[in-house]
Amino acid sequence: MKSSVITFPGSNCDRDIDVALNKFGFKNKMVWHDDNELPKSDLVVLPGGFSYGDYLRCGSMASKSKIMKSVINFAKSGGLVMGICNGFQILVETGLVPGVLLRNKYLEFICKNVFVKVDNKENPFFKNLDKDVFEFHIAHNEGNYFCTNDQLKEIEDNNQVAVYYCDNNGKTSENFNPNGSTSNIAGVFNKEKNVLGMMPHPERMIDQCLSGEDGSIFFKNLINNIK
Amino acid sequence: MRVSAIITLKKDVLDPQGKVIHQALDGMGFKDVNEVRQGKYFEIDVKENDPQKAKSLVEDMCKKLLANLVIENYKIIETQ
Amino acid sequence: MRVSAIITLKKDVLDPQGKVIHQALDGMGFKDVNEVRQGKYFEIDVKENDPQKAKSLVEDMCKKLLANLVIENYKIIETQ
Amino acid sequence: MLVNEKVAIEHGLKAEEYKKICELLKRTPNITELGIFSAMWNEHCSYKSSRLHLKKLPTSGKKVIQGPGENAGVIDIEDGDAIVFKIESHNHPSFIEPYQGAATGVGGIMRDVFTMGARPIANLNSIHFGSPQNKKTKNLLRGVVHGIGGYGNCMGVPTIAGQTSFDSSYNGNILVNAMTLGLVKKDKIFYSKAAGLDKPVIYVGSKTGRDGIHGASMASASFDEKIEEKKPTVQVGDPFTEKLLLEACLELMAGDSIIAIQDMGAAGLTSSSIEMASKGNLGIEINLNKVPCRETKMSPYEIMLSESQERMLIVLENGKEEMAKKIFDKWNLDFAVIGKTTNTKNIELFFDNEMVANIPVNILVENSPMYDRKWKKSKLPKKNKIKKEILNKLKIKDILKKILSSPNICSKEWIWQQYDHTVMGDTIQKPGGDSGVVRVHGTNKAVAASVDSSAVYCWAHPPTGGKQVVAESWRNLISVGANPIAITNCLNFGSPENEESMGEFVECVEGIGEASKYLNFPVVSGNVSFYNQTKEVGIKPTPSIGGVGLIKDYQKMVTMDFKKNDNLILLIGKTEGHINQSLFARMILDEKNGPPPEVNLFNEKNNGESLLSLIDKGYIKSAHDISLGGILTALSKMCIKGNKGIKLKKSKNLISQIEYFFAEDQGRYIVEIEPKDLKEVSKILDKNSVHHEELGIIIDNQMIIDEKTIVTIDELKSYNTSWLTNYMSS
Ligand SMILES: Nc1ncnc2c1ncn2[C@@H]1O[C@H](COP(=O)(O)OP(=O)(O)O)[C@@H](O)[C@H]1O
Ligand SMILES: [Mg+2]
Repeated sequence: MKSSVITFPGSNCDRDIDVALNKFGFKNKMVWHDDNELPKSDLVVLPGGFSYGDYLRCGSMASKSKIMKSVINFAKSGGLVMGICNGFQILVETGLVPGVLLRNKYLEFICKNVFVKVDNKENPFFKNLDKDVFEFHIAHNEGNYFCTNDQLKEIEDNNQVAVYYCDNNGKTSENFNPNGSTSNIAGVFNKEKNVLGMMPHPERMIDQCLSGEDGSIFFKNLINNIK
Repeated sequence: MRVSAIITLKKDVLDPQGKVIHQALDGMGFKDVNEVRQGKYFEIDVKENDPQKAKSLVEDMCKKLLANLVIENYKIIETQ
Repeated sequence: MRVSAIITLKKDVLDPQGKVIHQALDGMGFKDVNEVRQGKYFEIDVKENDPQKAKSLVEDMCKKLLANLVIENYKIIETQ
Repeated sequence: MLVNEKVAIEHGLKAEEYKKICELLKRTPNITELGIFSAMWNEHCSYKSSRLHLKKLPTSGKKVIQGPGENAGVIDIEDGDAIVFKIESHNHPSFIEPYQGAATGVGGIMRDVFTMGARPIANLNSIHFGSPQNKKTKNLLRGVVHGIGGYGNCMGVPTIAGQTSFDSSYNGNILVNAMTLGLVKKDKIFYSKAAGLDKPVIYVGSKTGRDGIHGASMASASFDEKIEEKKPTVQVGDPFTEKLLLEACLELMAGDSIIAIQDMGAAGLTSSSIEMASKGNLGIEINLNKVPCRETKMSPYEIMLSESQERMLIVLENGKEEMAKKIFDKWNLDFAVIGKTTNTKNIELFFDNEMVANIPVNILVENSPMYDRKWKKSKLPKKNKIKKEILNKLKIKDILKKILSSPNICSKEWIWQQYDHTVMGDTIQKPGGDSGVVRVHGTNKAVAASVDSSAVYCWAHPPTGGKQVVAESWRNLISVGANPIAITNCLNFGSPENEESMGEFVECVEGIGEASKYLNFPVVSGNVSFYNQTKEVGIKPTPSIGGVGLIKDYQKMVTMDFKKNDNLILLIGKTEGHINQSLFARMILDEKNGPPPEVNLFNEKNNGESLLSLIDKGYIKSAHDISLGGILTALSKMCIKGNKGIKLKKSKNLISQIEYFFAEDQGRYIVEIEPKDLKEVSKILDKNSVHHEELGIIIDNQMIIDEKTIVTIDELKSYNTSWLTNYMSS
């Protein structure tokens, strides 16, 4: 399975996701933001970091870079695209996934483990997972997912919410909302469910001696789904 | 010539920064505040010297990059 | 009443954001830009209804919290 | 502008120093030259008050590849790998503008490390604030933490450990010390020594602006009431550009075109160019019109003294300019050939086709002033006996509650949760343990690092305090199972012109030297920050020690959380009941006199090495060194982290229970072992003559101290976790 990770100026989780993808069997290629062409890929990942320093709005300038034209075309023709953290912010800026990401409620960067609940498995990312609650790591300053009530209804009706922040039993409540996100939303899909944006970093959870191994479960399942 | 643009969050969009600043002001003794909203301000020096053209150039920048029209409004406020 | 304040970086202070936005605009084809400087904008709704008093209240907020006078200037720009 | 003695004094030079400059030059310097002298001869760049004493520190050893004198120290971690590390202060700017001051401090230390060819792999910080009641403290703390996080997070380098303390002596002078570790291949280390004639001198990075002109002199001046006037000298950091600069430099370094490279830190282009020339025993010629400037009409004086951040100076091999330029273009950074190396041994500056400065390099460097400042010797304070009646009135649980929730002991999670501590995917011990630990990417090795200081001990008796900090750093590394290798030190003191402050400096350095020599824990880099004082009041002497150690097999790393019920808890090291200068004495008894605990280097070494061998053999399930707050504080932290309780045995020690639990005797650790290993562990410890005793066993939910004193783990947690969060949100 071939994957591509885009490096933007200021990306800093590009190596981490490269390590994770290769570890679970992808043949990964790093792609420079200023390139025009995307190599042939089964999965494109927009990594975490601070593209363009997070200046202006997170992800805004990266969303205008050359390679993004190809990424958008790839997504529109049904290709799998995943944006993690800053990658999610970039996806939001392109309009590929709905909503926006505002500053965290308490205006502080948060780096810690959280639990998220997957409740829609009818998609290539989560299909066949035999587990609903995952412990993932977050590290962000602007992960406060916001959308209007009408939008919220629409994305919920379309099953577009990918993951919710919750406790270790899968209970979602404001107490387990780390950043003020609307309805505890931690990640969303596009309508067609081939584009996923999420704040948590599964690539930081791929080894027991790091923050845990739930990321390993996610990636192993992902590559099996694509095969 | 210099053109300025102000970008503000739309009315129904949550403004976490404004809210925290409001609380901070309150804590400092500024009790008479109803609301604080934070926005962005840009001063852009363009080569264009015709005020009308310069403004519409900056308006174009707002639409294409500076503002996210899903949640933000922009206003071109002044030219010098 | 609503009072607005604009906070800008002092002239000689580096504006990393403005610099990068300038580069991005350039990359998008806006070639006629000499400089971009980014600032902050606040809209503050105060209980005070006398324009003069409202403005001086916001000025006080700028001095004490909103602006860091080490590197920034502030300007009260309008009252409605 | 005419130069005379008055102008020189306004530049922070002394009248005699100005006289010496005129004599050495055999003429009056022009204003640009005077600016250069003032920058090179201030305390920050010339170490004129400290040099004499720093010479006494042990700086070499089997594992030392590069000691002090370069941008950072370098140690060998085997297999061709090396670690580059250093700590640096950014105290004065952080007090004036906490966000930018702290951010540019972090940016500066990372540049020092990647200048040498190393990719930064971990950041640490040691931050000291005034009393929590002081009006400024909260905002300073918030600004500094945001600044450290803002820069480090954006760079994608994990912040893995640190230290935070509060003491009213920092009310007017906070301390912000930032430390970075980088990883490099031993044969790809870059140095700042220029070599060869007619080699192009290259400027890369951000443009030069008017920021921070005379920042280095500011770092060498104490605060007075005119502090407001000094404000514009603060620089703004641009971590995004630094990230690009890091990647571009590493890309260029992968080839073999660089002869020398030096970051532009304090005193910018001045000190970087002069340092490279001086080390290479060469001259450098620069055309200042070629320097990329952000502002129009910058004068030679301003260009030379600007402290704009995110810039580097490189001496390149001839003919490599095009190739190098391509790399910097790719990363959207400025690149300019601004001069060349010469055989004149002078620094020659041209502007608008005129020579605007011409100074022999050796005058600036070798002839820079060096002072043997007057200093006062300290006396070891008399022991302060504490009355039994007073102790008898106290309840252990009340004391424990007060100590665990005190600003200097409470959990610092509010701080480190704002630092990305897991980026790069190699952090195997996060903040909250005795040391931060990162794997050496792609290997089975890991590097541990810790930063420590004990201002109270140093204040009570500088030589003992100096020794103690080094020992504590050593213990923090041992506690995670790392072999301590070397240290870096950031020496934060008051004015060297004050005999008492100077005495504190001299004697702390003595203590540091003695301990690091004995423990074979050499000093490979460091930084001195004097003039941390407001009007006549100096800070408590605060040397911060950053220690680095190696774990050969990261699976053997130890953490401090208690692991399993029924496991035994052992105390390693002897408890004499030293209460003077302890947190208990200061907080509960309000007693500030007496000597700090004695540091017995033989015991330190013996206890530490014995513990390391137990760890290596796999006997140790958890470990924690005992520092501030004594045994019961250390036990509480282990319970909290492991979410386990303990049942303590009655101690056979003859001192009172309170002294036993809260004394701060040195050289001690608490460890967890399995019951079946007790015999073997005791045998090894006995053989090495290491004092040890059984403290108790691990149970669920509560800490049973004696029949009358039981504290639940939830209570311990709430004591420990709430203070800082509550303080910051009130
Ligand atoms: N400013 C900081 N940045 C990162 N981590 C910090 C900071 N301050 C404290 N910590 C972490 O909090 C924990 C407690 O610190 P400290 O009380 O100094 O530990 P110890 O007494 O064991 O040396 C340590 O793990 C330390 O790394
Ligand atoms: Mg410790």
